[in-house]
Amino acid sequence: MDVLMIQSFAEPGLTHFLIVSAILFSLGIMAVLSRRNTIMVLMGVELILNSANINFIAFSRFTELSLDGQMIGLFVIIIAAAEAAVALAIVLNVYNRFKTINLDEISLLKG
Amino acid sequence: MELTTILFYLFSIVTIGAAAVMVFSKNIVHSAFALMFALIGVAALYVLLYADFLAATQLLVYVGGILILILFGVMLTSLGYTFNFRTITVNLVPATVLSTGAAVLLIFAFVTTEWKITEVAERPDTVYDLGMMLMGDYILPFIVAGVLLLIAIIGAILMSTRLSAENKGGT
Amino acid sequence: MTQYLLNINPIAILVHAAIPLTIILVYALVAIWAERKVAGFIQDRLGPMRVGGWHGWAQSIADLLKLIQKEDIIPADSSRFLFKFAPFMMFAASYAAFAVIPFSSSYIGSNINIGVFYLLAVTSVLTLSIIMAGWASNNKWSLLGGMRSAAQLVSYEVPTIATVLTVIVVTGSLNLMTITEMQSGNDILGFLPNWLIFQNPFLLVAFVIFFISILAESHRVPFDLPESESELVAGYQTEYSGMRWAMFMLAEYADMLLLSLLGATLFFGGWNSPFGEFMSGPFWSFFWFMLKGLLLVFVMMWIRWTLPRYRVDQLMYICWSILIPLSFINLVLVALWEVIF
Amino acid sequence: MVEAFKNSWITFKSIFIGMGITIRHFFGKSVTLQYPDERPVLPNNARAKLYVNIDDCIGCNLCARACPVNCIYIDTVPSTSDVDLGKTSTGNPKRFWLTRFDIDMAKCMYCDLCVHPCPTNCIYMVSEYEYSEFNRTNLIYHFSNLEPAMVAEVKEKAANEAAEKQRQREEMMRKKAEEAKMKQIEAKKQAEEKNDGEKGSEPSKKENGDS
Repeated sequence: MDVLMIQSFAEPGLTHFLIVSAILFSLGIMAVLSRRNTIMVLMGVELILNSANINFIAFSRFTELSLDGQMIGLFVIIIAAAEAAVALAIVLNVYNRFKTINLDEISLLKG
Repeated sequence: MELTTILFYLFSIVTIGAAAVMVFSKNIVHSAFALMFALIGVAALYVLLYADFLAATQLLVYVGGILILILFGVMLTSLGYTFNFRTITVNLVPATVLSTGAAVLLIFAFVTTEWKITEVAERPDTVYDLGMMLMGDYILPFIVAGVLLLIAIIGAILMSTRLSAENKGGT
Repeated sequence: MTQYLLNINPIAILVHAAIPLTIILVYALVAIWAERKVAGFIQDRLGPMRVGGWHGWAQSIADLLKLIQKEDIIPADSSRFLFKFAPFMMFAASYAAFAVIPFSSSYIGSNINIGVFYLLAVTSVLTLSIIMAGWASNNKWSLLGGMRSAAQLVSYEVPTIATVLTVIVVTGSLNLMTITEMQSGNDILGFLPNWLIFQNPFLLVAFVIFFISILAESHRVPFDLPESESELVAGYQTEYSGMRWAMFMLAEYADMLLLSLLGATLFFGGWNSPFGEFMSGPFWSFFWFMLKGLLLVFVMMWIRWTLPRYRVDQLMYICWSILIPLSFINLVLVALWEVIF
Repeated sequence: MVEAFKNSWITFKSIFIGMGITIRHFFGKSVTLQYPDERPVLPNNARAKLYVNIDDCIGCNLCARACPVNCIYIDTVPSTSDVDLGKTSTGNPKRFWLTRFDIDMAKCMYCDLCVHPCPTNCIYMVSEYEYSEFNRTNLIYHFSNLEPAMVAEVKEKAANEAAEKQRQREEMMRKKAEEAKMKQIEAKKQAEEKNDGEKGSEPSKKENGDS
């Protein structure tokens, strides 16, 4: 068991990358749930997307997924860029109307 | 220990530490800069996973684009002064419980699963293969992603121009 | 990239890291002195003359010694870690990009397949470090300079990448070494070297756009709005002093050299000698490469002392309304030329 | 579209013209003088340090009055009759001892106005421009060549002579007054005699004219 532990420490395999991505994912969840600043929530979402991306690429490196995993990672990055642009435009509009970006205070459906 | 191993642990620690600073920092600009370190660490992890093209894309798009957008958002939406960027934290207990639960569950699942690992040789030319795949199997998602980006750009520009028009009319 | 990490021993990595660093440091000392001399000569003055005998060649060494001794002042209300970290990050961003520059026919730091792309990606970190410095100083001038530079760099990255794409369309490779090797030989009209700028008339237009964009990317006049000393009291550098300020200076000059060398590689044949086989070889190729890069640097200095500074709205107008459409139209035209001929 | 091309053509043309001008200056000769090693030769009428040729000065005070900032201080003492101060090189006779001729170069504004009124051309600017001092009082230049003892002697002499002259004048006045009185008395007597004898007014008129 001990030898196994040391070996598993020594050489980063698939599980290591997956664990890193799991920790990043939970931190992202934490940011999304506990922060009320819209931009902070956006940053949490970026972190979650990144952790998912690590998973895809780790699978593409260590399993038979091969380059398809990297392809999906590429598309995730593209979609994250589009999401960030639109989301920040919305945030700026919201700020212009309500003078706040606290998520609890902008629950009205009608501006 | 091999160099790759040292680099893996180094960059994992940097990534996770920076992400933790991002989540728990009170100052939102500090959070944004911590996110930068996390993103750079993730790019380094991509390199260790033989995804050099993706690592460069990560740097270019996330660090050079999205993060600057976020910083602009922070600067434009915080009232006035440079250091008045504190944000409030709510739901601390449920959020902690939920995220820790998610982390424990995920790690348990990852460790116990028997992955079918096929050790690939190094990939010397991912760019060429990725380009070929983009123009072959993935041509439809590629076009759809292009259209999506176009729509996103037009939408963002429309929203922000309306914003400035309102500003001119309102005040 | 990864192959290199796995197969190379630490000493080799250190040597590979030290060579560009030496070049940058020597270049920065010479370039700061040369900038002052060029400014002096263009204004019918002499520039620094006192330190070190012939034409004050040791002036920047004396300045460096002075800067080392200076007190490192950190503003009371600043964000200490970010304030201290920003100059090093800025230098790291331009230094890391030197890894893929083919300095000579037999030396390149890291011969990776995505060379140009890596270079553009790494230099985009520069913007963030400038915002970091501007915000951490807790000074309105610094913040304004940082935000201006962010807007400027993000905008001008688009025409830069578009013009680099034109070269990639012609050469079909992202590897700077391959791009350079493709330009060897003297075949055009019998005597002209095979440099890309002579190969295709639209690449000349691409080079003009590229040069204007790298002027903006490296904060040179007429696009030096982030640090405009007369309006923003040096922008993001306002609160910096001593060695940290020197790091900014070093990073800026390194960035200038990096982009000039990139221009020399992409359009002027990199380390290829203009006389074909004559004067080629590892050493001479290094000489030609640095000569081309330093000539571009000299043109940048020359422009600095000729043109006035643009306004912010003019800067954005030039980028979004002229350079970006032009560079994309040019990209299509270059592709058409390549298909037809 | 055509307009845009025309504009960009004009822009590029003007940029190249400007760069041509700067490169010409780049290769042109520099105008800098390496000061401590090379010194500029000032032109003839350069305005620099003031100099007074005290031998030619007649103490007329015109320069001091012309000075807009009052930086010239002149004190004069008239010469006594036993000393001949001689003549200036321009032929004007000198009538005053110059006990003080100071110029405060710290105040001087190099307007050149003191030079022109001088009747003997003895105050002028010399082409010397390195006279900075650590102490401001060192910038007050004393041009008078009289020793303090000499000054005292001259002053005493002049005072004595002035007193002498005053006394002589008073003497004269008193003599005149006495004479006048005598005349009056005589006139009165004559008038009385005339009144006694024949009536006439001519002498009294003469008296009035004398006094």
